[in-house]
Amino acid sequence: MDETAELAAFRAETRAWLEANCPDEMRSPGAGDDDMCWGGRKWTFKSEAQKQWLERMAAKGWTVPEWPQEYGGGGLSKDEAKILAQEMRRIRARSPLSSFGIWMLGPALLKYGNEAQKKEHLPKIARGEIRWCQGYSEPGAGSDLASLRTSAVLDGDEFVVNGSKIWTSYADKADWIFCLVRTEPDAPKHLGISFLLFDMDSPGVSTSPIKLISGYSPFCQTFFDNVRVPAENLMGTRGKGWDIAKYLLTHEREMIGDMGSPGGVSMRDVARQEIGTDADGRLNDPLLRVDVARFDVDSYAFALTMERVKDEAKAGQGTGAMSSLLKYYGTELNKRRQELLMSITGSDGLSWEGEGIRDGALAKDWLRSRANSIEGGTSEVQLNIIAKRVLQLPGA
Amino acid sequence: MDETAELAAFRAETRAWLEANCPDEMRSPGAGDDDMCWGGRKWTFKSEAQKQWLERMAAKGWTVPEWPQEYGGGGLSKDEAKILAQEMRRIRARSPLSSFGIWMLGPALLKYGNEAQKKEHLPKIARGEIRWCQGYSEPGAGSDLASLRTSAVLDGDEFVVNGSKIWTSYADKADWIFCLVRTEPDAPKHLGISFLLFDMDSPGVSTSPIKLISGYSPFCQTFFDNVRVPAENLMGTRGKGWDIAKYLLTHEREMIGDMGSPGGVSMRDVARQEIGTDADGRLNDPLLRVDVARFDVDSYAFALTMERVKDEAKAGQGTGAMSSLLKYYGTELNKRRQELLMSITGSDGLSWEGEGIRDGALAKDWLRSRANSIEGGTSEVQLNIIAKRVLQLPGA
Amino acid sequence: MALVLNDEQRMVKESADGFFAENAPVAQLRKLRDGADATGFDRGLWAKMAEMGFAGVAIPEQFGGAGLGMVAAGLIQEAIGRNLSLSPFLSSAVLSATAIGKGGSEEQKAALLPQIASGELIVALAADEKARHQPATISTRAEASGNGFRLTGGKPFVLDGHVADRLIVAARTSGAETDTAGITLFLVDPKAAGVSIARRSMVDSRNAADIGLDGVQVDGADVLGEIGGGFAILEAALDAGRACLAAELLGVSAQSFETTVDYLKQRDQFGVKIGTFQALQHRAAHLFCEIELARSVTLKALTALDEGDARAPLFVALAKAKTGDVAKLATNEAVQMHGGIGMTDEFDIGFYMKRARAAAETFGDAAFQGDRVAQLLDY
Amino acid sequence: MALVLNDEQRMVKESADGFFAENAPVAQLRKLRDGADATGFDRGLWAKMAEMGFAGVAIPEQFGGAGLGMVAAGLIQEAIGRNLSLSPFLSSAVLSATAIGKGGSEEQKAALLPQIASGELIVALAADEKARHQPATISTRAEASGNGFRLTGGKPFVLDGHVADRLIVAARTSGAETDTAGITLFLVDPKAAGVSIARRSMVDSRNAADIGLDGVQVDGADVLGEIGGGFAILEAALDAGRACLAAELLGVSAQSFETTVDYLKQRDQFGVKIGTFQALQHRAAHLFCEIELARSVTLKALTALDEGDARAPLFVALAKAKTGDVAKLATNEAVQMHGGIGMTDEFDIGFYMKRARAAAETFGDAAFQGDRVAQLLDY
Repeated sequence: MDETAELAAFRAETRAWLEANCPDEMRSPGAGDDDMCWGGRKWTFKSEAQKQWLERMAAKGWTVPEWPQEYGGGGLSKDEAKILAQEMRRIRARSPLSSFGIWMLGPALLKYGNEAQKKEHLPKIARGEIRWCQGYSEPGAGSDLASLRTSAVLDGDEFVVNGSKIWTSYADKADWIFCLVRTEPDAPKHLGISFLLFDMDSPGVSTSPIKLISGYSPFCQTFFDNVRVPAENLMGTRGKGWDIAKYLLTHEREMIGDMGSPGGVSMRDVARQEIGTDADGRLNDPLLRVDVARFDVDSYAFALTMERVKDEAKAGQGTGAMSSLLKYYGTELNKRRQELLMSITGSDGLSWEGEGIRDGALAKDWLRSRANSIEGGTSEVQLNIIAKRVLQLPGA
Repeated sequence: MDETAELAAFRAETRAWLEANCPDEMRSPGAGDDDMCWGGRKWTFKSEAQKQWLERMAAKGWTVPEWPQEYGGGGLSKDEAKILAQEMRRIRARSPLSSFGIWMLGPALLKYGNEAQKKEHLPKIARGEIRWCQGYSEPGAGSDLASLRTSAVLDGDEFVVNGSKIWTSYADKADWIFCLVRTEPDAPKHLGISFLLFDMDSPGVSTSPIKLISGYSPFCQTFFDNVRVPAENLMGTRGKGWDIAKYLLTHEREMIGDMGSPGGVSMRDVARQEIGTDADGRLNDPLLRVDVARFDVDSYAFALTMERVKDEAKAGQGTGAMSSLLKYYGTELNKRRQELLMSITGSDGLSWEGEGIRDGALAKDWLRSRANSIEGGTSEVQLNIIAKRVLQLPGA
Repeated sequence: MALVLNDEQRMVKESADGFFAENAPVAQLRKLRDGADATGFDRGLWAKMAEMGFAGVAIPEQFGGAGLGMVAAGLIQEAIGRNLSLSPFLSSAVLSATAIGKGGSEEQKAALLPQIASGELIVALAADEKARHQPATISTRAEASGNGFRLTGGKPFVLDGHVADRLIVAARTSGAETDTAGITLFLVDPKAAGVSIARRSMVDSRNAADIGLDGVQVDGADVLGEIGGGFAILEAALDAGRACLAAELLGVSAQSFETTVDYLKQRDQFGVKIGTFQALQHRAAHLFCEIELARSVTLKALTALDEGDARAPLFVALAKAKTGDVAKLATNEAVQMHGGIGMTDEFDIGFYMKRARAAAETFGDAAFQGDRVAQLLDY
Repeated sequence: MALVLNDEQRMVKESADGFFAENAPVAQLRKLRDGADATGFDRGLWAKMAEMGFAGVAIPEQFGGAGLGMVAAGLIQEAIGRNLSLSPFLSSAVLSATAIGKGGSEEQKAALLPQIASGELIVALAADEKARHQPATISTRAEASGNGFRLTGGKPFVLDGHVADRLIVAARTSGAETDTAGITLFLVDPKAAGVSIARRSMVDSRNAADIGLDGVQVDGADVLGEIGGGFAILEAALDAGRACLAAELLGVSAQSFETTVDYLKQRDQFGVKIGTFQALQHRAAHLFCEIELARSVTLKALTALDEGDARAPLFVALAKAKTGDVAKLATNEAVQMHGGIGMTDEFDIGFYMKRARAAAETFGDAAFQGDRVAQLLDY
């Protein structure tokens, strides 16, 4: 495929800039969560290189390459952004900034926020100055997100927020929250919801971490006790917050769905090592070999479906109906993957803590994966969505 | 287990009688449907031995050993009947008579019929003089049996029957039908149903065979055009026919559920022969070996469940809730069994007709098995029943 | 190459979808079956398929074909799957054309490929000897004799073997029964002395024949490819066939599924549409996902063959495994959700179930392909 | 023997169900885990279990036990599974008691079995050396030395190895690494010179230890059974253990299932009880069937052991395979149907999921047992 002269020039410049500006320590895949840079007021950089890399990328707007320059973005075209991503992969450059602000709030702000809100929040997200968390789920609500009860009552030019949110990732480390609240208690349940942005340092906000079956987690429960939020922090139309929520949920589904694709620990490598192979190179356990092969069939088919969906979207042929498929199948597949890894590793995998190489990591990943088909809309909800929107079955 | 002197004597007598009276040709398992004796007005015995065997057994009442003698039965106790069955198995004696009259109508008559009806019908069933068929399902009704529309309108001392039944096995060979009809068109749907018995030779009755995907089948569609049925042929209470239907459906479920147990063609034998084994005796196809082993796990567990259910019933511990389980799991297992046999036999199994040893029988069995989870209450209906009656889930 | 159809391929798809729905719907299969037709397909249809350029879709333009490659061939076979259309497309235009294109001399290609593309010549591939696919297990012997060979052995279940004008026969010139080396392909005239052909009736009403070879004399010029080097050609032909079968299975699945979803929307039971039952909704939604996965991996396999991607055999194995399982699930769910009516011969869905199983079995079922996946991925 | 409990067994069941629910509920497991208790179980509970006759349930009366057999032992372990109770029941009262009963001399039985039955002596079985169960793969060497042997090797993941008063160690006196012949069992004092013991923390909070043997000297009198004939004893012990694990898995499944059905009846979502959703109803009904099947095959396995049925190893393999799969399904469905709350450590269901997987793995998972089924049925 021939690149236009302009794009070729952009590629050359980008490559040169990255070579000059990406610190060596940032040129390797990080070892997981701990090597990610999340930014925010409370952030402590893990290294000088991490700080430098964020600052340099943010200065060019390349933490959010496609956002407009006026909001701290790089103003790149789709093609340019793709080239930047390719060139970063080429030198194995880490992402300079991980952020719910970038992944979730930013796109919603660009679509639903007013000019003042965009000007205020987007540049701080782009520079990693403010770290955001998401306030959606509530205790007892589960899949029925719209049944939320956290209330926001207008008192003068402030909303007074009372209630509680659950499953707020990193709420204890975040600076601000984007939060679904009920402003019209008497309206039908989907119509009384609004979308509020506020500072987690506001008086009346407190958080408490949640311990999962897999151990400590980034999840928190968050409590609001007469928190006063300026009225101008309402995003979008009052009572129409559910539209923004649906928009964001589609985003989230796609992110979580990504997990079933081949990647991470290679199951085949683990299997060869743990089970051993015979003279013909076949795994010594024929039953597990079958399970791995069957998993590979579905895993490749799923990864190729993600590829096809992206290609179709690029070609303008997307049906838009695939995010539930990817969420449902991807998370179920990841659970199967973790189950299979546990079977392959036997009692090694069952170790919880201790001196073993894996140090309980396998078991924790396995347990953590069980939540994939619950969070971000359960598998059952995704199947309901497919039945209704794609298949248009009656009563779905 | 010690047998009482009485039972021991019964066993000795029975053994001697069987030795003297069971013709040699009747001492081998028949080769399927063609070797069964169904009786009835239109019946042609396949051999003199078949005729003799039926007549001798019927004379003792042993076609229906536990029915009262006054109705043509043997009047045996449970223990005696068990001994008779054991002794018949010992010499591999065939069943003298296959009959929906024995399996289905008889028990219902004994429970719901009036004295005149019992006297009239039971002895003829016991002697194989009248062959019965079952008129339950209707075209378009499917699982929703109670939505039946065949009407029976009282006109003087006769009901006039109009409508149509489907899936009536051997309707074209049967002499009489036991039939669900709607006598109260304005009552709630379960309350307007009655249970009628009538002669298939009555004017206005016609039948038409149904061809299945597996080929010709015993199933027919049956049409009723102003068929006049004496009012005394109503069995049980008018409008309460649904109770009899439910009683009979439970029976049918248990009969069909039996099919998942190991038996018939041994899958292991077929697999060894078709796939071959290696030096260690393992099947040459490791993936199919896994599938056979997994099938065996479920198949044994199911067969043992049937055994346990019977043992519990004998011990008076039965819960009565198991017939749906047996129907559901047994038929699904049988489908899996047939699928697996097809996989094992490859293109041999795909042969339809011709000179091959199997002559399309495998493919036909496979196709026929697909109906198991539909007939006698679909798998979905059985799961609904379990959810409602056993688990008592709300709204089930 | 992106996993989307290009303009040319979209045109092929549109014309194939329209063509088979109009000219070879399920009703035609039913008629041929009920009439126990001796040919087993409509020669008029096959002539029309050739006119449409379908018979030569994957044959290079220099040999009279359309040169559109395997993605296009797969789209045609997907439409065949949707309509259960009968023709020698798979055996002649895919399997044999690929074998000749890969292994044939310039003379053989020039002599045979244009005739295949025009539909005049039907060539069938006689490879397998076992009821379960084991392509390297070949006992048919080819012994040197005169300026050629004498072939002795048997080939059961040869697709379209009863109507073929030419056979490609895999025979052993050396090696033990299961060696991949030592297999040689021969072009054999079915009318030659010593060839016996017995038609087989199959569950899916497809056409197959048992072919006997009793000292059949062939010329040195009838060797396709190198002596002893036939297995690589065979594998190429089989992979083309498997990928197209995957596409057919995709068509079978999609059509069965759509028919079922329509039925769920119109069938009343217990006073409501059965499509309102959540248990059925979830099963249908799951099946929708499975069919989409089958679609992706099939397109990848066909694309990889067109691109000469070294991983093509892996993608083909993945596609054949996945589509075989999905088609079985789709047709089984279709029959179950249709209830009694789905079991009757009068209703079409049974034909789809029969074809799904047969096509899933042909050239390796999910067990065979899974083993192949494991081998290709080195475990 | 019919597949129903006799009066004696029903009494055992009632007393076990009541005992563990009252004395060792999940809360106790949680407390022991959170406190990182060094023993890993409550010694007071174990003493009470001995008083109840549980520790000696399967030990013959002549050696101080109750002589009630494996069905009774299974009922106790099923109650353990329902409550996730922690104790050395499996390792000492089942595995070790069976090994000593089967292989021990009269002196050894008289010395050890009464003490096991009274709960005073905890004996652990140190057999496996691989992360995945391969009972014949033994590299630990036993070399003749003085009037006895010197043992050198390692045993990872020995159940209750850190609290055992005596170890039964499988070591190789002859043969290659995977031979079943040449394995000998030894009674080893964990305090002997050369024995090292390191506790392992496991996902299910069960107690295990890695045991090192560095030239440990044992006496000729410490040999259990014949020299080189240890494998048959080991298999008997393992089959007893597998059958009891099947019973435990059944208890885990049934308890998880009942908790979930209760939740379906009380949890509101979208304005209705979630138990009204037909998709969940069907999944629950299916799971009910699976658990009933698991119950039947488990009872058969235990019964067959008690009857000395030659097919006992087959039934044990079937039971372990079935219950392992069913328990994983039951606990996974439980977590999924509970939603977010099921994922929190605060809620008990996660403990069941962890135990289900560990118990399914112990002494052979469904893959191992399936292979064994195939071998025992000769295919």
